[in-house]
Amino acid sequence: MLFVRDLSVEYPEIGRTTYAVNDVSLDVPAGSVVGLVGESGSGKSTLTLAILGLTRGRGRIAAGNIEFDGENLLELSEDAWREIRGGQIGLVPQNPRGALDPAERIGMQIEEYYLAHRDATTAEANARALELLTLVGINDPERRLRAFPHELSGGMAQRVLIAMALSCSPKLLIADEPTSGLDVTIQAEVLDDMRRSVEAVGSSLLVITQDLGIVANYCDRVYIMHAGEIAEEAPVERFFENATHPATIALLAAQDQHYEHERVRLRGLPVNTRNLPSGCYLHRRCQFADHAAGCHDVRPPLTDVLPDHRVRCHRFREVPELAGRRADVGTPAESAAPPHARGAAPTNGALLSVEGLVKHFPIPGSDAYVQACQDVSFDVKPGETLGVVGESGSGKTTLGRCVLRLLEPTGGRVVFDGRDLHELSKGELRQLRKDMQIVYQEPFDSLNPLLSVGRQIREPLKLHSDLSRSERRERVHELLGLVGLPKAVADAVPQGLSPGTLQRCSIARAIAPNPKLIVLDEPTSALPPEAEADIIRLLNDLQERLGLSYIFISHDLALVREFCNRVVVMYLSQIVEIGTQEELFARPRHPYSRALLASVLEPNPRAKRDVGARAERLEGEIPSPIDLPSGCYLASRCHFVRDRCRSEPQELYPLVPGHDVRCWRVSENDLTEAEIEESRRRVAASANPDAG
Amino acid sequence: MTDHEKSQQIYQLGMHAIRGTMSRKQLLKRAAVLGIVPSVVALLAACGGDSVAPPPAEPEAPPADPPADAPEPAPPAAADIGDSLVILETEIAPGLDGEGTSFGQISTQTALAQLYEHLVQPMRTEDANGVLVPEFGTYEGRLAESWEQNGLEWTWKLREGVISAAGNELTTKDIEYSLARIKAFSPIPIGWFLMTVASIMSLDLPNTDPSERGLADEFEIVDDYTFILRQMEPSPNLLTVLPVVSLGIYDSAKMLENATDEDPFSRDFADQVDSAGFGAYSITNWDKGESISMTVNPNYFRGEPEFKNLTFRRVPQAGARVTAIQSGDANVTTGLSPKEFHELDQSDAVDVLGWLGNVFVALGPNYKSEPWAGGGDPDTSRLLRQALAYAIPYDDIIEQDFFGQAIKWNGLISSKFYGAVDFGDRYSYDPDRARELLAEAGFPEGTGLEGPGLTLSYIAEHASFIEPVANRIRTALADVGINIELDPLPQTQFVDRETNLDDIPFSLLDQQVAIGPDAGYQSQLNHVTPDNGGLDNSVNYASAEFDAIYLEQKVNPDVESRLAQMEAMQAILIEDLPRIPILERASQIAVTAGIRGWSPKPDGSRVGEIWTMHT
Amino acid sequence: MSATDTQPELEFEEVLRPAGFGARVKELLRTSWLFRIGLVIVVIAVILAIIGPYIARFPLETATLDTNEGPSSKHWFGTDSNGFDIFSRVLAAPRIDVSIALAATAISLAIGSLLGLLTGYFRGWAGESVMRVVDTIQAFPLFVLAIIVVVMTGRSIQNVIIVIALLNIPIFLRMMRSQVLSLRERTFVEAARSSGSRELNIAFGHVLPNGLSPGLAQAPITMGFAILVTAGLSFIGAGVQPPTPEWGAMIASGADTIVIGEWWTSVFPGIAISLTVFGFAVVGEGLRAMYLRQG
Amino acid sequence: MSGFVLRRLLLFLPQLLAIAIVGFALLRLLPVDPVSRIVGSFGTDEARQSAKETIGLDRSFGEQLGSFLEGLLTLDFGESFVSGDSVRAELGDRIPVTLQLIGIGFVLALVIAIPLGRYIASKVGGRIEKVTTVYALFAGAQPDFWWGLIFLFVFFFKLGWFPAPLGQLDPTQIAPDGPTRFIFIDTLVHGQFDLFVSALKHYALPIITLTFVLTGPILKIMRQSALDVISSDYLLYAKASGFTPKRVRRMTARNSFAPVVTITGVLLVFALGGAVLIETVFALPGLGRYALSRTLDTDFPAIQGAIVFMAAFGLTVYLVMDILYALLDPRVRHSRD
Repeated sequence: MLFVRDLSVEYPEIGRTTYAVNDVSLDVPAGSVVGLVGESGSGKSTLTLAILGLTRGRGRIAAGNIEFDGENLLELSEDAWREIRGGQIGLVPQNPRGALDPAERIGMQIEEYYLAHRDATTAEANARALELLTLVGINDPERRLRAFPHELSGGMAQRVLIAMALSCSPKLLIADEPTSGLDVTIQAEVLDDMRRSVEAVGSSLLVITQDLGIVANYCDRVYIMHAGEIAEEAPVERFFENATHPATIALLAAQDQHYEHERVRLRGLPVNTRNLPSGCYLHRRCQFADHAAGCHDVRPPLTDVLPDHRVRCHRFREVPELAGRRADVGTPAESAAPPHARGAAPTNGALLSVEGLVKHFPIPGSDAYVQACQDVSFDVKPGETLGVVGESGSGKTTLGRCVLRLLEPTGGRVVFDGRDLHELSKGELRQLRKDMQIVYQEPFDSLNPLLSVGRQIREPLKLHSDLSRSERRERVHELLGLVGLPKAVADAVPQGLSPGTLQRCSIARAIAPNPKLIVLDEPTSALPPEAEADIIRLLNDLQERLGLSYIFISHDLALVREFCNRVVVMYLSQIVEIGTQEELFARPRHPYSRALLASVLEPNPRAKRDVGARAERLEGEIPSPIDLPSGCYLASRCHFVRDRCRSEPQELYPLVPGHDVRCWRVSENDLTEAEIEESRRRVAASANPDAG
Repeated sequence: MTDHEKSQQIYQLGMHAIRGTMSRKQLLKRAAVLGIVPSVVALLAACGGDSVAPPPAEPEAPPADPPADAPEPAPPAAADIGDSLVILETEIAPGLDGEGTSFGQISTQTALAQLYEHLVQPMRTEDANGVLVPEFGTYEGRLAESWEQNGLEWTWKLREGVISAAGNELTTKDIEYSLARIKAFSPIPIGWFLMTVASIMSLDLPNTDPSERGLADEFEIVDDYTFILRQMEPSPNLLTVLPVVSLGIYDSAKMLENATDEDPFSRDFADQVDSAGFGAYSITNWDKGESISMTVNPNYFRGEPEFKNLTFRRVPQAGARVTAIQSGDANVTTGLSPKEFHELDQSDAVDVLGWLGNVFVALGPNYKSEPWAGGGDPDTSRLLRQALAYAIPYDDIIEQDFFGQAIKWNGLISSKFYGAVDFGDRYSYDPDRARELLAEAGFPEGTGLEGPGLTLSYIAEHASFIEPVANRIRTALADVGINIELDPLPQTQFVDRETNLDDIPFSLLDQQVAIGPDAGYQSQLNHVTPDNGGLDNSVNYASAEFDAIYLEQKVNPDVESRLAQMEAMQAILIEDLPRIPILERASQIAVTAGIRGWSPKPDGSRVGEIWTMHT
Repeated sequence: MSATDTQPELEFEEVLRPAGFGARVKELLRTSWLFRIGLVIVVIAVILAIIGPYIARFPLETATLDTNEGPSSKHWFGTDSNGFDIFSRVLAAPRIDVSIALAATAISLAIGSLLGLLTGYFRGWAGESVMRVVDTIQAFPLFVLAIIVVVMTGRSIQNVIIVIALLNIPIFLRMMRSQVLSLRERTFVEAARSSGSRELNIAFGHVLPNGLSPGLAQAPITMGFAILVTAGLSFIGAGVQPPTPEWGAMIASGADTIVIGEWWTSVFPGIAISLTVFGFAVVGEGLRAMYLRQG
Repeated sequence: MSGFVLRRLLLFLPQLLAIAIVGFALLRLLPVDPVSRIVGSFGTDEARQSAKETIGLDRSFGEQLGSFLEGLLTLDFGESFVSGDSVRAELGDRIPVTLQLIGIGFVLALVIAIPLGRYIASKVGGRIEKVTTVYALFAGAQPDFWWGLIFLFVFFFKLGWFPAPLGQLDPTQIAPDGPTRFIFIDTLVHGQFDLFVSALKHYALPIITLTFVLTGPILKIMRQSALDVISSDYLLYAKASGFTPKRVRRMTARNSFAPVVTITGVLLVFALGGAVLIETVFALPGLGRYALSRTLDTDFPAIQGAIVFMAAFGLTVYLVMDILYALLDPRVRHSRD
């Protein structure tokens, strides 16, 4: 279908020319799904644009061939290109909200897209737009057609773009990180849809992603890009099992237990294509770089390892061995106890106890309010890590803030260390702050960009300790050491530091006053996969050394499983299930928890999410938190819904000690394993009639 | 009632008038407010008349008329001007009633000079440069064909067949109407002026009700063309007063057509709508504040002028006026700086006409303000003033800032006025002497001098040429140890403060013009205390000795002894120096080359009668 | 990984940027020739504001007999009708123009930023009212207001400064407020709160310095603007007192004669204004670009 | 959208009223006293009283304000202290001059700056772009009155291409009386094409001056916003979607206009006040000079009238600007701070 040969995209600059894409060849056969993987800045997006004959800024396609459907695209006239773009090759861009014209209504944009390639009347285009929005699962599509982009959430915008890309049934669909802004349950839905449409019409799909789970579950073949080049290409199974290029291995190691992370990780930031080193572009970062092999001087060619497996590395024969892949490790799904999670929770009395916490955000100018937390109760014991999982809008972040009284709860009590936070005066509360700290999601956002890192770490010391100036300075250096950073960082401003380093600084600041509890609010979700692994290790390490308690807020179930003792699952302001990590991951009971778990894409092509799991999938969209249904909040999305669900507010029922579920059917044993099985079977049958 | 008391009373009434007449139109409409406006009189166009006797100084006046000295009379450049003139002014008349709010404005007077005709005007003869030089003391009849004085009684014979712009013939009715009108609003400027200077009307019992203010004994109609005016006491100034620019005779028929019950004297009409005169021109278009256009009065008794259509345009920027006249876009302009006149004089396209009238530049240290008050000690004050007089580089100012188009002012009365004394080099530039006097006054090297008087104010709108003078004075004073600051004030503020409030601590006066060409009158205007009838004593000078002589000469019918009294008054002034005289400058006008026949007046109207202009 | 076992090291490509303004300006100087020019102009203007009156070749306010002379080897820029040496006065004028601009900008930056901080950080009806007031003020042609106030309260440097400061307060207020509105949602603000900082400390210690960047970048532009306004006020006679050397007043003094060919009186001070304001504008643009890049 | 407009409209009147009242109060707070100026220091108390009565300053502040506001309802600003004329009539003569000056100046500046800004945005790094960008920065930082003088010197004094700066027409020409007082309209209405051409010549230099200065900031903003759009993801995506060049241009235009609208509004309001400088240089009898001279004369009614008009103008500009902005950028319709 698509054959790219030796494609280069150059950016002329004064004095030199840089190549954002360098000599890339890539095939996307008809009916296949190809993955393109690489760090940010590796040239993936430039490549996808180049396939459409486009570049950003002053770039231009310098060399190469793009053959699509038998035509050489680069020889096309501008008019012919227009037919290809959108008509033959659909693009789902990254940054969905930025890709829509902010001044035009959604419906209009879809119609224009359609009319640009199909000879149709406006009415037909309108009908098509409506049909497509329905297809990608947008609620109330008529209303959305009249909406402007800024009125859509990122997820919705992404689906609009998918709808547009699909509207003209393109032969090739290029999806640039199509699910990065989506919640897991929706991500699965979207990918399933795309894959289904590829299968249905025999077109092909090129997926650009950093998520190995997506690669493993959906792709047939994988290309790894690095510094504008293809570093390795292989069929998906081979990619996961016989990765040969150090960059590939490093990528895998971050998400895969088969590798010892420290041994294979790449050092430093991605290579900047504007300033490429000699030799192998990776040699400065690569742990296996070797002068003798020519890594420092000679640019390695793309070499065949097997006929369908190519790699650009001088030492491709040695690297797999050096990297030390452990064949004996099971897939994560099978491993009962991840290495970092401690099975038994400490048993002493609670450090923190939250009782009936309620948080409403009133909407200005009306009586309505957004319900962010509803009757939330839980404990955190000293030294324990409590995970809080849920999708966006579930109230987990608000919960974290309320627990620290960074937000004033509307109701309920938070008792910390025996003291009711809400009975404290402002002064007392400020004093108590040293015992409870928080680490935020956005590393760039949570550090003051103007002040030196050291000063920011000193701030809590100044407030909560009697240390002298020089002692404080020393303590800062000590703390930086503790989080694995050199002293010099103390005098630097955040700009210029990597997200991982910044997150370490944030952690240093959090542990500076010797807190007892730290709320970790998605501390790794903004980090690249490798840095994520580092930070989790660091947090574990600190917990051991300092006896900290964590509330770990995340949407990433794999991390929660790895890191937490107990887990709280939140959905739409409520806790729907709470239990120990083992209990919850082994036997999720609430339909929402089940759906959440089922949506996890394992980075293992041999453990693809089976189609039956779709039974667990949730329909439609999350109800508005302003106008919540009277019964179970999940009723509109749940496969197991009964009439009673729609009318009866749900309570948290203790299932076994320490495991509560907010579902009357589960608690009354009404929702049986048999029924779940039956449901699975039914969905599987409907999804795959041939197999039926 | 003594004269003293009388003038005091009139003065008070005059003050009322300012409030009323200056405030706004409705007041005038109601015609209920009395007043004289001495302050504005000071600014007022001076009457064009001459003193009875020609000023003695004239023959000796060293540089006659500097601009007239221009190397050679520019050959009448072949300017094809046509029959229209464009006259550029800084302002355009806001009102046209001689008794209206704006009568004090130069622009109003300029317009009135074209629109209204007078009983008499001074005789003029055209000199080589095309200036109609007034010959003081001789008068020609205009609307009046002849007149005869018999004691206090003057019998006037009107010219017959004089037709107004509106087509009505002039009769004694018009004179009666005009005088009655003046009286109806008396004491406002003209009425007051007639009374005080020319002693025409008995206004000692002013009545606020205009209907009861008919003309009584002072005026009598004999027939359609003959009437009699009677004076209260002998005054030689009647003929001097009659040409005062706003003393034009109204066409009573036209005025009455436009009268209303509320406004029996048609003030609104005359001030804001149209003119009703026997003058050479009538209004065709009046864009308030911007332009006024006139066309010739076909009935004018002296015949058609060369220039039939006049357009007065407001161009406040001197530079723009200069360029316009150079480019031929305009034909006449005034109000330029000496420098600009100097420059224009070099141009072939433009002629600059000049006449040394009574425009002067002087410093006004206020007796109310320290240090000029001398801490209350008149001697200290006098020493300080004399020090100032010795510290001023007269020649530099005349040469650098006035391009020689001025002469040093050796006295405090305009040198061409009747009775003026030239004190020669009584004061000259002598900084050492200034320092000595300063030390003598107790301020050696200026140490100890302080007070608001060290801020010198002048009219900001005149900055382009007065500011260099101010700076030169500032520099020169600094040289002897007097450090002053400059404070340009907007014209309206300056005039108000200078003439009404008398509270400018230290002023640089420019263009101060006296209305009566008589040393006694100018003393009354500038130096007499208000209690004794002083009009515009803006520096608050008070000398009992001076005032006493003034009051004596005022009613002294004897020419010789009156001259002696006036000399004695000036001797006091030159020692006390209520103002520091600096220079007398030329009245100038720039015209398209070839235009002749400028009839200057020692007043602010500058342009004079255009009827006389010709190529 | 055990944090303390290994010698902590930084990732290669990370840059330790010192906290500070100077380093970033240096970078800007290196990359932009226009900014270099602008900065040179600004530096000269500021230096002249300090030493200008002392390096004058002729006395600044002493009237001489050399009036209205064209440029010559003695009077490089000629003289005006007072016999003042224009070159000396052009050099000395920044003492007034730049100082007024500096003072007015500093005042408006301080007050505007403070109000912006308070109304943005502590939102409420009071803040809203302030904004409506600012809206209203900004809808009025302020140059006219400046004229009215200066004319009626008297020409003086203080009055000019106050009026220009008033003109610019809304600009800085808006800038700061919009910054604060977004900054207060940034997590580092909450981080400071969770460290136990007081609200006022957060507002002034964290939000203010960050919110100040656009205002500081705007400041040179505002200074240039202030120079224009000062000169404009002087031009129509509502500025500083003569004979203080001031560019606008100098232009005004030559305005009448430029159209008859005496160009030097107005032209040289005009060039000085033109270049100075341009220099300030360039520096402001440069700083703004720098701020945007880092933001 | 309609709600947005309504909200803005509801703000309009209170804002206008507020400025009018503040202006009114300011005049009475400043250390000027029209009465003293009229009466003089020797004035008796009765004299002061009578003058006060005449100009209405004897009444309490509230009463004065009341009648001022009452007059406002009928756009009656009273009669000038100085000329005794109706201030409304005087304004009616002056306002058209200023509006023509800045109106034409702005139209020209926009017509030049928008396409040019759009063009150079697509040529970033090129020579034309560099020169134009420097020009934009330069022109935005210039004293317009000085350039007016320079233009006069060059084009009038040296070259003689334009007439002397003597107002709207040659001194001999008389502007038609009405109906609009806009000379460009009135001359055409009356078929006086020679006057129209003359007015054009007289307005040319002031308008060129204004346009020269205004083009700078507009160009700068247009370049930046066009650049933002050109480098935006949505434009790239529009191309990647195979949209026609026409559609892409429309998208560029629409999205890059909003900031231009804002800057134009701000500049327009400033230009109204700043017009006094150009009016002074070119002797145009406009509103700015009126306000200035009446300020020098302490003419309260005239100043108040000028303030109210200017405020109404400014508020209207801001209102139109907000509505246009909202039309161009749907984001502000919902929330605008």
